[in-house]
Amino acid sequence: METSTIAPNTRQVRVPKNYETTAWKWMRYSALLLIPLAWIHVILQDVIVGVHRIDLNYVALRWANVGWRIYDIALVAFAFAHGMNGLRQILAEYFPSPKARQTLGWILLALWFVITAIGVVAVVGGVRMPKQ
Amino acid sequence: MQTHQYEVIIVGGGGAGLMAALNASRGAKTAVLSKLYPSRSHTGAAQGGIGAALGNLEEDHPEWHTYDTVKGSDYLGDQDAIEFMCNEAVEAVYDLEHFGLPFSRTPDGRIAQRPFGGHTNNVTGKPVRRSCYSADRTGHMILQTLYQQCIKNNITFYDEFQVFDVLVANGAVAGVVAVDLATGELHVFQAKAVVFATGGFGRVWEITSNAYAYTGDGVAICLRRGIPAEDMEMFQFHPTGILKLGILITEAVRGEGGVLINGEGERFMERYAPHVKDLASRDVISRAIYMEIRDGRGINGKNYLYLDARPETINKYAEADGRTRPDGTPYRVTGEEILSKIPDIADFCRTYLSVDPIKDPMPVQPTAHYAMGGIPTDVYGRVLVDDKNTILPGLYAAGECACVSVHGANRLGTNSLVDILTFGKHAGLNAAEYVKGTDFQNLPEDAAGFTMAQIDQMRNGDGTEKVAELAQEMKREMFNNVGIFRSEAGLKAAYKKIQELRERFTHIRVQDQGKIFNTELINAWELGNMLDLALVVTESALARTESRGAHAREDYPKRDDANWLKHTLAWLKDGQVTLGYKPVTITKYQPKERVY
Amino acid sequence: MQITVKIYRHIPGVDTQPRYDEYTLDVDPKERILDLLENIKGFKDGTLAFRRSCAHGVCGSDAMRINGRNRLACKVLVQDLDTDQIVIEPIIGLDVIKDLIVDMDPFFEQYRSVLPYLINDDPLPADGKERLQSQEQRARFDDTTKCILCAACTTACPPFWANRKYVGPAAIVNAHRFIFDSRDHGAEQRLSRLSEPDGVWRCRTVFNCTEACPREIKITQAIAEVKEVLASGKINYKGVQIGPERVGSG
Amino acid sequence: MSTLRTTMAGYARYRGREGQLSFLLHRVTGLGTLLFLAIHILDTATVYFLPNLYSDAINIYRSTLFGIAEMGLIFCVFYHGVNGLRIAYFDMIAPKNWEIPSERKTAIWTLVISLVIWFPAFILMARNLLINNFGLGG
Ligand SMILES: Cc1cc2nc3c(=O)[nH]c(=O)nc-3n(C[C@H](O)[C@H](O)[C@H](O)COP(=O)(O)OP(=O)(O)OC[C@H]3O[C@@H](n4cnc5c(N)ncnc54)[C@H](O)[C@@H]3O)c2cc1C
Ligand code: HEM
Ligand code: SF4
Ligand code: F3S
Ligand code: FES
Repeated sequence: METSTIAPNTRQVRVPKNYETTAWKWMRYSALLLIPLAWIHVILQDVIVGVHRIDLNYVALRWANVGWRIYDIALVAFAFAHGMNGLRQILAEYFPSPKARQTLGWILLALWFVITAIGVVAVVGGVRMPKQ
Repeated sequence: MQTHQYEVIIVGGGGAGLMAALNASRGAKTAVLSKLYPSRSHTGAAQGGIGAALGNLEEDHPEWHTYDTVKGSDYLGDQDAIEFMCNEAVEAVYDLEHFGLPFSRTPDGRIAQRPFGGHTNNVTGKPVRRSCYSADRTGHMILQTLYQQCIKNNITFYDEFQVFDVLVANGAVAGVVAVDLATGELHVFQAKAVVFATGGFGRVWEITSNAYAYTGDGVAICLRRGIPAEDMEMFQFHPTGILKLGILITEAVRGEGGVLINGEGERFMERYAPHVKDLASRDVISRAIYMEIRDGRGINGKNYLYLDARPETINKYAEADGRTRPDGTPYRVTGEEILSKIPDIADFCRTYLSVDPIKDPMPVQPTAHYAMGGIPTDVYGRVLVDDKNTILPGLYAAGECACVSVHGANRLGTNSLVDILTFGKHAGLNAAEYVKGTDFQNLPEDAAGFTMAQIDQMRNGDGTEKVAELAQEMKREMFNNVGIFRSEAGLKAAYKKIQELRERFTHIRVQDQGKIFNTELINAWELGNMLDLALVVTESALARTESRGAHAREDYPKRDDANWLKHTLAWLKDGQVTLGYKPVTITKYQPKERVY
Repeated sequence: MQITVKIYRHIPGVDTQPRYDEYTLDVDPKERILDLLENIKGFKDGTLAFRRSCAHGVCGSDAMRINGRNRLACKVLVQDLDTDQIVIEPIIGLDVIKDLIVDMDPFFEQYRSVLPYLINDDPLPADGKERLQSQEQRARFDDTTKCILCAACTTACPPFWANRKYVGPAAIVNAHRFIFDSRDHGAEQRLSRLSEPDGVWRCRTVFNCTEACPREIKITQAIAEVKEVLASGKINYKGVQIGPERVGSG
Repeated sequence: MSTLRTTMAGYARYRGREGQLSFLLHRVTGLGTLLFLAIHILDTATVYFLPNLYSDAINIYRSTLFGIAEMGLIFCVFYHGVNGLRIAYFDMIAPKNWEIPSERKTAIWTLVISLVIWFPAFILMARNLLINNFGLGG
């Protein structure tokens, strides 16, 4: 008589790919990058240099180096996207209705885009010394 | 008042009720009414296992299971029914596995089995591994699995609906009356068939392993409608309840090698059951404990003993007994292994006793546990209303509230879970079959009248008595005088006391006059049920002048087959119990003396 | 010992405002909180409403907030609380019906939504016997089989308080129980439910659930394992055997 | 919005343990950082769009109130970072740590580590503030 066998120990399953899954991974992967990006930035600017020594000249000097410009663009891109997605998740929690979530989603996306764009353009454009 | 119509109504969402629902719903429009959410039924508390002669670890046969059950029942069980159940057990367990029940496993991936009290190899007389288990949560897994299957099959549930009455018209079932606890509204359910699966009534006693919900509603409802109750004097006291609380410590602890130790440090079961010792059947051990305590050999002379499951103790006695593993090596355990087999018991001990079972012995005392008696039925769950086995068309009962009778005077551990599955299934199947050929009975005028009258009485008494006080007095009286040992004097005193309490009950008045979750009213009604059952138990016990199984009379210490090899039937009318008797079915096994 | 017990009392639709009733009791420190409630109901105030059945932590009826934390009234002794002031309130996030009784229907609805039953359409073994499963595979999902559906976890979960559509830890625990059962083939259906916006991703690993679970289920861990399957598409059925479970036990 | 009220009451009154504390801290620090970052991107962008305003903007940062807020911000970034790493590590690499002993222990350690790395920063920033805003220490 035939008997059954023990099933294998692993199995592959088709999992739905959706935004939430991607967002979850994104929060974690971006976190890894953010440690050096955000920490070095704040330690350097806020702790070591300090706001009192920061002015247009300082910024101009710093951005003279392309490396710092790339660094700052990366920081804006990752930190802000990470934070805005975090905010989206928090709002989704407090506003469960799909309609509210959708509306908020669009608002956040627009905000994210505008502010990121402003930041990136500024970094690319660099410091424009005011006419005296 | 709302009215509903279903072909089959199942009262109770425990193991028996869900099994009936799964089977009935395949052929008939079915609904389950339960006073608890089904997943909270007391089946979930069952720990040790479910008996079936799978033979996964050693030779075993349903015939051996049958014989053990007959012997365990002290020959009061109906042998045709027992044989039927033990044969069905094997398939029932496989069905559960196919439903997804997560049984513990053997190294080759089969359902694991362990020894349990009273289950033996019929050739050698030694304990046999027959109890299929899932750690010490077998009942939980069964209840969950059946509930899951009900969800899968879209069974209709009315959760937290408490049934108060069964309606009978033209000699057949017409429906039930229930209260929706959340609103307090009465609902009338018209039905062609009604299956009672309401569980036991251990709450009648002070120390009990039973849930608050175990108030015997089903049996009491039937008694009020003129249906008798069978073998009510047969109530099992489990030997090992946690001191004072009564919470059960499963027999599986002894199955895994734990032993009972008295105040003198002696493993006293050697004297009472030389062959199987701590795995003798429950009535034998409970009585042994009682006698040890009576003779002053309790711990520090008090009214409890130790159940010792420390690895060193287990190993010591396993060596003395020459116990071996299936592969023939000597049986030795570690604390870790014990814990992995009884995780919940360990948790109870830590929570309630601050005791770690592998470091300290557990203080235990016998606890009221299981009703062998109940609503008389045949193997198809059909309710039998007299000594000639006349059926009441459309009325069914299964599980602990029913008496088939497969447990006779004493149930073997693991057999109740077999009972609820087997007879739950057949009651469901037969109810569905029965409704095909019948019409709905017209509901009587004023269908809810009897229920309303009961409720009004509790709302409008003169209020000179308190439910909680009456309950306390009943529980104490029953534990002291209708407990493990009984005597004529004690039973008579108890009878008087219960009658007095029943009179006082007419004076209660519930304080809560609201409708929403009026649990005070519900508790009061449940006390009424318990008082009815207490009376019937006491009267049935008083009449049976012999000792058999769980029913131990100090004044009649011997079994008396000549006069008492028969089932008790008790009717309750106007506060008086009338008794009748019917014969026990004996097929293969002639009664003989019961030694373990 | 003398203690005071403050209990939340409210019947929405009947009383205008919730109130706290205070009772002074003489108790044995070894008594359960449930015993206090029974005592109050039986002898002081019959109108108090709460659910209970088994009285030893296996049925899941009496989850409530005791001194600010979700627990089963029958599994906490007075001495465990280390104080003589006891405050008892209903669990949060399900509507109160009366006093300590809340509406459990939405909770069971969430539970049902994860298809909590074995799904396997393969033919049964030809010999009619059990489907085989190794001890390690059985151990893989042992923890999550212990759930008694008491709702202590779900109603301790901050994301659930805010968003009642969140499927909640209890339902995920029960999905885990089947996803990791080597005999089950329904993982994909369950995972598609759990990846919805109100599925498993709403869990922010707050851990209140695990702290509250009277069955000591490692809930957050189970949830993380479900997330892992969603992220990787791979299920590993091999669990760790706790203790040298030598089977049959002689 | 009764659920929002329930939720806030729950945060305040439910006696969650380390887990609830770190959740609330993580959320508050994340939101705090985000708010600051948004403002910071905008003010820095003035160097390109409205260079005349940059010095006004930076002056606000130099105020005492902002100086103190900035120390808070640094704590936010540190705590959120350490705790974020902890969560990411548990989630992606070792879910076995999601159990009571390691959760309680690591949650406390996270707070301690954040405070330890924040402390020197706090000293430096306090010194800067005292020197520049109150003319102390030379
Ligand atoms: C602690 C403990 C351990 C046990 N261990 C084992 C074991 O290891 N092996 C074994 O074989 N047996 C064991 N038993 C016995 C066994 O568990 C029970 O006898 C069996 O589960 C009873 O099942 P049931 O379906 O008849 O009742 P239950 O599962 O209790 O179901 C009763 C149902 O009826 C409902 N109900 C009751 N009254 C009403 C009413 N008026 N209206 C509507 N609904 C109502 C309840 O809500 C409930 O759903 C144990 C029992 C206990 C107490
Ligand atoms: C320093 C490195 C950082 C790390 C390691 C990190 C890590 C994380 C992680 C893992 C989460 C997900 C938490 C969860 O799902 O439960 C998260 C959430 C979040 N992060 Fe960060 N983060 C960092 C920096 C930032 C920055 C700079 C901001 C602000 C712009 C930010 C804002 C947020 C917000 C608002 C959330 C949502 C919080 C919540 O859901 O409660 N994070 N972070
Ligand atoms: S997981 Fe634990 S807390 Fe949650 S419902 Fe199940 S038993 Fe209760
Ligand atoms: S409390 Fe809630 S957020 Fe996750 S870890 Fe538990 S479900
Ligand atoms: S009464 Fe059953 S869990 Fe508390």
